[in-house]
Amino acid sequence: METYGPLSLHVPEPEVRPGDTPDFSSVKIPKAGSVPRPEIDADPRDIRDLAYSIIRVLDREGEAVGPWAGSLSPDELMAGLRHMMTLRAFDARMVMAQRQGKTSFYMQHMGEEAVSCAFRRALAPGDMNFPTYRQAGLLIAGDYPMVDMMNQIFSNEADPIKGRQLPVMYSSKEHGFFSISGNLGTQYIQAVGWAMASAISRDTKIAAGWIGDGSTAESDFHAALVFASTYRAPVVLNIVNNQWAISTFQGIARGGSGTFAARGLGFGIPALRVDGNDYLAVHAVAKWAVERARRGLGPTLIEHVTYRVGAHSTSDDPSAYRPKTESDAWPLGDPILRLKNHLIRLGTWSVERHKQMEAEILDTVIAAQKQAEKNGTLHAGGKPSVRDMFEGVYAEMPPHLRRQRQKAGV
Amino acid sequence: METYGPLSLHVPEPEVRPGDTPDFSSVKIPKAGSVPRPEIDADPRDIRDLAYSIIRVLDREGEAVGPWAGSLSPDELMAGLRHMMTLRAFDARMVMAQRQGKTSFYMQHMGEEAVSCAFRRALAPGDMNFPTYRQAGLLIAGDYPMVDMMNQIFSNEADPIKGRQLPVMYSSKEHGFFSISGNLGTQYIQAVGWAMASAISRDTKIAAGWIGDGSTAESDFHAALVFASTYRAPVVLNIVNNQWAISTFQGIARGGSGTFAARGLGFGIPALRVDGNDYLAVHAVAKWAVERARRGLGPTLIEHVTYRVGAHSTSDDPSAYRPKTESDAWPLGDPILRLKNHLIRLGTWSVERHKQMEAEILDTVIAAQKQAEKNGTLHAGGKPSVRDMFEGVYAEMPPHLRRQRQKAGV
Amino acid sequence: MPRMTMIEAIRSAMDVSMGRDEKVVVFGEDVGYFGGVFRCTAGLQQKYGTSRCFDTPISELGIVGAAIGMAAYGLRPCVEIQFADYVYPAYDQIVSEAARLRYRSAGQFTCPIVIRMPTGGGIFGGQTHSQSPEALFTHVSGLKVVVPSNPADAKGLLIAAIEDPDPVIFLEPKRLYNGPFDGHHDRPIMAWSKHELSEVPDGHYSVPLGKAAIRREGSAVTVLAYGTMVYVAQAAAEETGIDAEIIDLRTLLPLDLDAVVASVKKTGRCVIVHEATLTSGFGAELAALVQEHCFYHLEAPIQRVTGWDTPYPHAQEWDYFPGPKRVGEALVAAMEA
Amino acid sequence: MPRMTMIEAIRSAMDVSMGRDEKVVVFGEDVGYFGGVFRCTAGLQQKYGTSRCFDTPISELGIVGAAIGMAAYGLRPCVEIQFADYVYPAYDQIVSEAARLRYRSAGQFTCPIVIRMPTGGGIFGGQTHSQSPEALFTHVSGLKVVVPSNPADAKGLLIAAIEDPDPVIFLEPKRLYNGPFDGHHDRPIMAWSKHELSEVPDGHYSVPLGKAAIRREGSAVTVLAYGTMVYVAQAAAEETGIDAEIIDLRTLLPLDLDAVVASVKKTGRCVIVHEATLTSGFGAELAALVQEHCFYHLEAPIQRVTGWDTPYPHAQEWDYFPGPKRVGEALVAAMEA
Ligand SMILES: Cc1ncc(C[n+]2csc(CCOP(=O)(O)OP(=O)(O)O)c2C)c(N)n1
Ligand SMILES: Cc1ncc(C[n+]2csc(CCOP(=O)(O)OP(=O)(O)O)c2C)c(N)n1
Ligand SMILES: [Mg+2]
Ligand SMILES: [Mg+2]
Repeated sequence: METYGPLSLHVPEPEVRPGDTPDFSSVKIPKAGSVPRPEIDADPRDIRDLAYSIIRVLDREGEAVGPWAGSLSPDELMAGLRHMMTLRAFDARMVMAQRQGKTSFYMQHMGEEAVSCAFRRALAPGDMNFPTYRQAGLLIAGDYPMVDMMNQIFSNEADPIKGRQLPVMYSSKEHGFFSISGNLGTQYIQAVGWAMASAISRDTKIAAGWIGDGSTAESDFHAALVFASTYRAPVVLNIVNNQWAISTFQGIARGGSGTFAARGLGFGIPALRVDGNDYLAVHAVAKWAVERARRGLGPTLIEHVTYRVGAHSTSDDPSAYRPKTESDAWPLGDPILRLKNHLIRLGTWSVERHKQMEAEILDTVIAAQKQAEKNGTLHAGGKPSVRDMFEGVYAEMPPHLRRQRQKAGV
Repeated sequence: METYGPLSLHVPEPEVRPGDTPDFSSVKIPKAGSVPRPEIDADPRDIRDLAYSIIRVLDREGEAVGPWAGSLSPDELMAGLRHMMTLRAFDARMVMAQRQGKTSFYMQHMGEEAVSCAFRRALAPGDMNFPTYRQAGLLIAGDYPMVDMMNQIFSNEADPIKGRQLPVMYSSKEHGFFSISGNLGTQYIQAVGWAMASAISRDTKIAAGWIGDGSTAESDFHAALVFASTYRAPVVLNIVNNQWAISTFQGIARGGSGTFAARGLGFGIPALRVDGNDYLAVHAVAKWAVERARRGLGPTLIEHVTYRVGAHSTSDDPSAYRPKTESDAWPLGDPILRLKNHLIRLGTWSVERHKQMEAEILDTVIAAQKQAEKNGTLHAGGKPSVRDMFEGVYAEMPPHLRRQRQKAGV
Repeated sequence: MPRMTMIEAIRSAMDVSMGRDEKVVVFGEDVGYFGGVFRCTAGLQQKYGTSRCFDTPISELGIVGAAIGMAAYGLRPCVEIQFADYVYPAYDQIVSEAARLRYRSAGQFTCPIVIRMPTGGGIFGGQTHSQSPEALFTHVSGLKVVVPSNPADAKGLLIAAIEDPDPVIFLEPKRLYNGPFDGHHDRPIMAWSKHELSEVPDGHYSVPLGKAAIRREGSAVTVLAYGTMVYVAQAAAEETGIDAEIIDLRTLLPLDLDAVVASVKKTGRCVIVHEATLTSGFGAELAALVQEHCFYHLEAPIQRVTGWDTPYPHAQEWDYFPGPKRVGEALVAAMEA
Repeated sequence: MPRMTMIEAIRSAMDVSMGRDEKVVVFGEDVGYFGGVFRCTAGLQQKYGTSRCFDTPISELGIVGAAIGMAAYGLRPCVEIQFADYVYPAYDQIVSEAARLRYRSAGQFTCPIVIRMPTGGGIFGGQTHSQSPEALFTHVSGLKVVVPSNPADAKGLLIAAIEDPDPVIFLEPKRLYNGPFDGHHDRPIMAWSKHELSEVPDGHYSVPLGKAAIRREGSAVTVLAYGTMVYVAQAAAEETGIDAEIIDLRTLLPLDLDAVVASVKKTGRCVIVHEATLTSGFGAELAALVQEHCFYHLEAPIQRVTGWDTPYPHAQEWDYFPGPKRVGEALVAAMEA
C-alpha cells in the first residue's frame, strides 16, 4: 500500500506586511488599449479572456488609446473630474468631522473615486443602483445634494432617513440609489430581483449591483449570479476589488482563482476586468454592460481593479496590517491625477485651473457643511425626534408599538 | 436619444413536457476514451476543457477504452456489479415496503447506482463522505449492513438513530458516512471543514462532499467552493447531475452556464465531468481526484452526468412534469446493464450467471428485510422508546428537558 | 357558496390577487409548471404565464432576496418556501432586509412581500418537514406573522397579506391542508367539506390582519391557540367537558391583545397551546402579556402545552405532538389550580 | 491576581485553551493576522501558527459550516462572528445543523463548537452593530446560550464553552469590553481596573454553564438581567433605593431556573431587563417561567424593561436603550403594584 505524507493547511498570505517593502509585481497590468472590445451580443464563451485581463484606456502619457476609448466628450470628462474631486474633498471634510465628534463614523473612497463616479454616468434616469457604503460617487455624480448627504452623516433633524441609520448608509430612490444595508452582500441578489421586476413589467430600466472583493464570499453573491444567469436579468453586477477587506487581503476571498471576474464564467455571464482607476475605462465598460442589459442580452459581471488608499473606516488603522507606503506603490496610479493629466494633454485643462477648481470645490463643500450643521450634528443641535424612532416600522403603527411609544412618553 | 424595446423575463423551459417525445439531442456525448487524462498535478488552467466534456470509459460495445480505463481489476468490477445490483434490489423492496405502510417515505437511486457505488471504492478507510439522500451506494459498497439500513428506514427499535430521523437519512461514522441532514446543501461546506481539519491535524484522510444539480444553487455550495479554494482543502466535491430537482429541470439551476462543473473554474478548482452511468469512468475520475486531495494538491469538483429514472421520492409522480418514456431515451444508458455487458465481453461473466446473481441478491435483501422487520416497522412491532426522544439533545440532559420528560411520564 | 380545501382556498387567494393586480407575482421551488409540491399554485403558470408564476433555483435566499428587489421596484411578490424548515437560508434576507427596509429608508423603499410556507407536523415528516418556526419571526420588528386555521380564513388572510404594504410571513399548517385535524391520529381523517369554514367565496374578500376569532365561547378557561392546535383545543374542551373559550389568534404579529385580555379577564384562567418547542416559543410572549395585563384576574398559573424541547422526531411523532390528551390535562389542571 | 479587561479575559480564555488542547482552533473575519476588529484574538496567530488561528473569507455560513465539519472530525473550533448582527447568514448552519447533529446521528457525530459574537448597543453602531439576538437562539433545542457580564466570568465561561461537548452561542456585550457600563452615557467611562470582577486568574479555570450569580442580594424585588443590563439594574437599584435582588443569569440556555425561582419566591416581585426588542425576547420566556413557578408568591405583575420593538436606531440610541431611569421606574412600579 502506498504511503502518504501528512497534509497541511494552506492559508494564503499577502506578499508583504508592515515593515516590508510594498510589492505589486504579481499584479499583471496589460498595456492600455491592448484589450479588444467585443460586440455587446458576443457569445460569452468567446470572450472569457476578458475575465483575466484588465481593460485600460489611459496610457502612461495620459493618452486615451485603444478600442474602449472615445465614450466621453471633453465636457463629460470635465464633469467627471469635478465629481471625483468633489468626492475626495467631501471625504476629507467628513473624516475631519468624525474626528471632531460631529458624527460617529465615516467611510471614505480615496483612490476609488473613478469607479462610482464614472459608472453613474453610464446609467439612464430610472435605473437603480444597489450600492455598498463605498459608492457615494453614484450620488455625487448623480447630483444628489451634498447637504442631504451631510444631514444623513450628522444624523441631524434634516436627516432624510431620520437618524435611523449609521452615517453613509444613504438612500435616495429619486437618484437611483437603493437604501444601503450595512449587512454585506444582501443587496446583490436584490439588484437582480429589481432587474427581473423590470423585465416582468416590460420596462426598459436596468439595475446595477455593487459588492466588495471580500464580500463576494457571501452567499448573496452566489444567489445573484444564479438568478441573473437563469433569468437573464437586465443587471450589471459590479465587484469593486480594492485589494482589501478591512485587514484581510484579497487572496483570502479570491483563493485559487485568478480573478474575481472569473467567478462569472461558471454561470455563462460575460465577465470583464477594468482598470478602476481609469475614469475613461470604467465608463466605457459600464456603457457596454448597461447597453447589453438594456438590449435584453442579460447580465454582465465587472471587476473594477482598484486600491483602497485610506483606512477601511474611521474605526480602522491599516498600518497594523499593511505597509504604510503600499498605496504609493499601487501600479494603477491615482484616478484624479490620471484624468487631470489626460485633460491637460487634451489641451482643455491646466495645472492652474485645476488648483482653482480644487479651491472652488472645497468652498462648495465647506458651504454645504455649514448649511448642514445648522440642522445639527450627532451630539449637538437639531436631532431627529424620538417619535421618528417609533414611526415607519410598519406603514401603519400597530397597537403594541403605539403602547410602547406612549410608555416612552412621546 | 435612443429608444429601447421593452425587456422581458427569460424563464428556461425543458425541451419536452408530458405528451412530447423525449429529446436529448442537446446533450453532447463525446466518444468513450476521447477525453485525455492529465497528471494529477496539472495546472488547473490547462485542464479547463474537462469541465465541458464528459469522461467516458465504456464504449457502445462494452469495451473499456482510452486513458481513463484500467483502474479496476475484474474482481473489483464484479464487486461493483454486485453492489449496484444490490442497491437496485434494495430500492425496489423498500419502495414496496413504503407502499405497504412499513415506512413513511423512501428515496431510490434507479439509474444512478454507479455514482455512489464506484466512488466509494476509490476511498480509503477513515475518509469521510458528506452525502445527500441519494448516495446509499456509499453504504452498500462500504459493507454497511443492509439490516441496519432497514432498521433506520423502518424507524424500529433497532434503528441506529433511534427513530429520530426520516427514513434514508442514515448515519455511520464507522463507515465514513456523515449523518444526512434533510436540508439541502448544508453538508457541502461541512465536508470542506472536515477536510480542513484533517489538514490542520496533519492527517492523511480526505473528505468527499455530495450535492444534487438543483442544490448547487444553495449558498452552502458557494461557501464550500470559496473555502476549498482558499485553503486548498483535501476534499472531492461531487455534483450529481441527474437532470431533475423534483419537478424542476436542470436548466433552472444551471442557467446560462454550459455545465455545473464549470462553476469550479471561477475558483481555480479543477473541474471534471464524468459519465455517471459508467462505473469504470466514475471510479477512474474519483481515484484521480482522491489522489489529488491526498497528495495535498487540493480540491477537485466532479460533475456526474446521470439521470434520475425513478420518482424523486415516494411522495412524487414524475409523469406530471416529464414524458413517461424520457428515461428510455437517456443517451448514457443503464449503469448496471453497461457494466454487465462489459464483464460479459471480458469473458468473465454471462447472462445466466447474472440472472443467478440477481436471484441470490434478491434473497439476501429479502432475508435482511425479514430480520429487520423482526425489530418492527413504522406502525407495527418494536419502536424506539419515547425516552429516546428526550435523550441526546445534549450530551447531558439539562434540567428543563428532564422536567419535560417527567411531565411526559417517561 | 363553494366549498374548498385549504389548498384550494390558498390557490384561490393567489388567483384572485393575480387577476386583480398584475403586480402580483408568484414563484418558488417547483411552483411554476408543476404547481408546488402541495399543489397550492397549480394552474397559475398556465393562466398567468411564465413571467408571473415560475420555478426558481433551489435557493431560499435567492427567492426572498429577489422578491425584496422586486418589491422595491413596485411588484407584490408572493413566494413559497417549500417547507418552513427550509426558510433559514433566507433568514438574513428576511430579518436584516425585508423587515427593516421601510424603516431604514424612511419609507423611500418598501417591501410588500408575502412568504408562504407549510408549517407544523403530523405527517411523519421528521425533523425537517415538521417545524413551527413562528417565534423566530415574531421577535423581528417590521414583520407580520399569520397562521390561518381554515379555508375561509386562509383565503381572506392571504389576500390581506398580499395587499398589505409590509412583509408578511404566512405559515400554512400543512396538516390542515386537506381537512381539520384534532390530534386524534388514529381516527378516520375528516375532510374539509364537512366543516362550515370550508365555505369560501369565489371572488375577492379579505380577513383583516391583527384580528383574532373566538372559535368556541366559554367561561371557565381561555385557550389561546392557532393553526392545527385550534382543533386540538376544541377536542380537548369537548372531551373534558370544560367550558373553555377558544381563541384562534390567526395573526401573531401584530397580536389581537384586546381579544386575549378580554377573554382571560372573563375566565380568570389561561392555557396556551402550540406545536413549536416550549422554550422561547410564541407561548412565552403570550404568557408574559397575559400575566402583565390580567394579573389581578388570574386565578391559576398560565400553562403552556407545546412541543417538547427536542428536534421534531420521526418515529415518536405522536409523543411529541401536543395532542388532545395533554391539552385536556392542562385544562383540568387550570380548573383545579 | 492580574486585572484584565473583558477583551483580555476573552483572549486569555482562548490562549489558555489553545495551549492546553491542540484541537482548539480559532478563526473568523480579520481574526488571524490582525487579531480581530475588537482585538480579542490578537497575538494568537503569532503564538499558535496560521493553521490554528486564521483569517477567513467573509462568509458567516462558511465559518460556521466549516466549524461544524471540523468538530465532526474531532477538533474544537471557537469561531468569531464579527458582530452578532451578522450571524444570520450562518443561521441555517447553526439551527439546522450544529444544534441537531448529535441528536440526529444518535451521538455518532457531535458538534463542540463555540460561536463568539459581540452583542448589544451603546456604541452608536446603528441597526447593524447593536443587536441582541439571544432569543433567536434560546428557541433552538440543542444549543447553549451564554452572555457574560464581567472579565472573570467571561474567561471562565468561555473556557467552559470551549470544553463543552455541545454547540455554544457566546454573546459578548461589546459595550462592556472596556469597562462596566450602567447606562449613564453622559458620565465618565469606568475602566475595568476599578471593578472587582476584573481580577482574573492567569491560567485555566472555568465557570460552569447553567449557573446564575446573585450580583446584589435584596428582599424587595428580583431583577433578572444579563450582560450590560446587570450594571444598569445595579444603578437603578441604587438610585431608587429599592432593595432589589439582582440575578445575573450568565447562561440563558440552559437556564438556572432554581436560582430564579428561589429569589422570586423570596421577594414576590420580578422585573426582567434586556436590551433586545420586547416581543418574543428572552424576557418573555423568563416571565412565562416565573409566573408558572411562582404564581402563588407573586404580589405584582412581572414587568419587562427592554429595547423597543423597532430596529436599533442610530441617533436615538439613548432613547432606545433601556437605561437606569426606565429600569428604576419599573422597580418603583413593581413595589407600588
Ligand atoms: C454580513 C456581514 N459580515 C461582516 C461585516 C463586517 N464588515 C464590514 S465591512 C467588511 C469588509 C468588506 O470588505 P469588501 O467587501 O472588500 O469591501 P470594502 O470595504 O473593501 O469596500 C466587513 C467584514 C458586515 N458588515 N456584514
Ligand atoms: C434547504 C432545502 N430546500 C428545499 C428542500 C426540498 N427539496 C428536497 S429534495 C429537493 C430537490 C433536490 O434536487 P437535487 O439537488 O437535484 O437532488 P436530487 O433529488 O435530484 O438527487 C428539494 C427542493 C430541502 N430539502 N432543503
Ligand atoms: Mg475590498
Ligand atoms: Mg437532481
